[in-house]
Amino acid sequence: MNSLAKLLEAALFASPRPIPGEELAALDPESSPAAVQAALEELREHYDVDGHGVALVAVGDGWQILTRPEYTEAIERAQMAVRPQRLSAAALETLAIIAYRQPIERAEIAEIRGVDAGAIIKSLHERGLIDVVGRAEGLGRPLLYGTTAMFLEQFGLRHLEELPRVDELEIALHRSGLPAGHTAVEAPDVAESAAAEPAPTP
Amino acid sequence: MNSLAKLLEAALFASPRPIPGEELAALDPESSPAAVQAALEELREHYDVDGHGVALVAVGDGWQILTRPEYTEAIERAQMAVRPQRLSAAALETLAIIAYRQPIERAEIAEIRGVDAGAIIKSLHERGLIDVVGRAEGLGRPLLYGTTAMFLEQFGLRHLEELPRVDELEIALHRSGLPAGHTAVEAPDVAESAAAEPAPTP
Amino acid sequence: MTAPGLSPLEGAFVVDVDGFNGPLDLLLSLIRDEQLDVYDIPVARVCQQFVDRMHALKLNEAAEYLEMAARLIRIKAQMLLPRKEGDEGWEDPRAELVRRLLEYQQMREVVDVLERLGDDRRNRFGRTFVQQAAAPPPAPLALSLTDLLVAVDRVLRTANRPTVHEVVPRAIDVDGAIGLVRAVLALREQARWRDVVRADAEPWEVLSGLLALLELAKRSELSLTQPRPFADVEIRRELAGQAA
Repeated sequence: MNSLAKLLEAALFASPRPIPGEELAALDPESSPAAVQAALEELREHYDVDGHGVALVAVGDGWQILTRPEYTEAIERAQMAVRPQRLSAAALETLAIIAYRQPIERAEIAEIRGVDAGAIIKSLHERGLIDVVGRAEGLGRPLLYGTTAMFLEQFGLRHLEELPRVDELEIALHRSGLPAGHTAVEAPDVAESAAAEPAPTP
Repeated sequence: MNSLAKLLEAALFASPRPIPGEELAALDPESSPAAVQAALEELREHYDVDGHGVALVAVGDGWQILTRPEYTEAIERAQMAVRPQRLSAAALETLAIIAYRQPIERAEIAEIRGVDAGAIIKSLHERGLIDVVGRAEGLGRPLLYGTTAMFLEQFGLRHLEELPRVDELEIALHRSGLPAGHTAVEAPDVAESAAAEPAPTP
Repeated sequence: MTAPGLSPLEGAFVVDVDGFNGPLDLLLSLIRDEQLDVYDIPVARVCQQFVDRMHALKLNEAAEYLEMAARLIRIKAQMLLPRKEGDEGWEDPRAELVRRLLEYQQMREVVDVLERLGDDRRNRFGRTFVQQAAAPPPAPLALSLTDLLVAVDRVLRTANRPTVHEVVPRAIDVDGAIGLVRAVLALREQARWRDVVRADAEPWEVLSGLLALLELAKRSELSLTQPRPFADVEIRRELAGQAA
């Protein structure tokens, strides 16, 4: 491929949207529109003739590199088959705050955590765990977030009420055999019942 | 290109993040790991030899297609994509300490840096470059931090071992490491203070 | 110094005048500027220059810098103490400072490496376009309630304000107690009275717990057994009831 075609390929790959013809021409001020057109043709033909998994496609008045449809299914299947992803500690914290304080606005979350959670909120939203549930009164009418049905499903809950209340957390955490790290005070009755605890049924 | 290489290309083109080797292998359950490896090599070579604006790069435990650096400036000038922000020197310093000393607690980082890094740790955590990897023994059971897969991704590393080993780092401050023309011994006030001060123990 | 200013992301107050990342950084640049041997620092002179630079950079208030200045003065004083010729037990008072400087200098070199690697990576664009039709669904999530509860616990411990504590007194809270019993049984197959009602529970809590157990037993979510009179009641999760 000539160097203009390579430049176009790199730009089309990196751009989040289709690029209009005249913007592509602006990439290299030295090149004539005809040269750009020829380079686009070369790139398209290269993908088609040489046998590639992607194709150069005209969309509206612009151009875009897209994967060929015959591979879509295999890509989706592979994605489903892989090891499930875990949420980061920061994401879990944000999710926990939203679950317990909903409806809640972004500024309140930031206040509790001490850092802004904009990116995390966006990613939790994309994953369908939270959604916008309304707008707060007051200046700017900020968005209010809450958890979704998907959230309940993911954590195996039937209602939000099944989440332990905050004052019950200690017990729930203790009972789940939580590790190290958890600094629950060893209340005498807890220790006692733990000692008396029957072996789990097999 | 063979059909497996085309499938891999389509999947890699569709993904904004590196795809783990495991997931690439799951794309075609009929293909052996060796075949997948061979197809990846074919794809990489195709991009390199055939002359493309993009390249296939190994990152972390996966693979990613990235544009070649020579086109970055033109693409950025045309506002088709924006390079991510650089980390500040203080953030890089904290990240370097965590990368080399992990798992490490906040107090140790502060000791090495000579200043506290609480705010920086939080921001690195938000960016997903570090995560809590456990708790230390001892008073207060402080959190222990380590680097993430995102860290490898953002610095284009396959493993942490690709960072220089500590004994490979040159200590520029050592007398022998000082640039030629170093005249410390001859400097009058040094000679003077050297007389007033005992020589260091060998 | 390669240090650019603070990015707004760091937010908090960090002294970063003229790109200095702290007292060690300032001390190192001093040693480098004066072309001194780190293994044989003329403490008296370095101490004076350190303090001068602190004043010049208006760092007088920064605790870390003051602490370093104090440390230098202490080392200077120790160096002046007379010692016997060939004293085996003598340890150079500068040793600890030298160790820290070298350690810090190594990290600065790693910073250079990271900076270069980061720039190389920043000079390559990844795919930013996400194909809507062909976009694969996100990978399934692995979430557990325990993870979430641990996160709540963490938030409560680190929250800026303990705003999450809202204890509302209620006459009798059967629903709340049902939630608690379910939460306990979600984590364990078997439980005891003490697991669902605290030893120091208020009367209304005891009543709530009792009613919750009876209600859930009625709904076949659990079974209650008492091996002998006055023994602890055993609460057992009923799988059949849950599936129903």
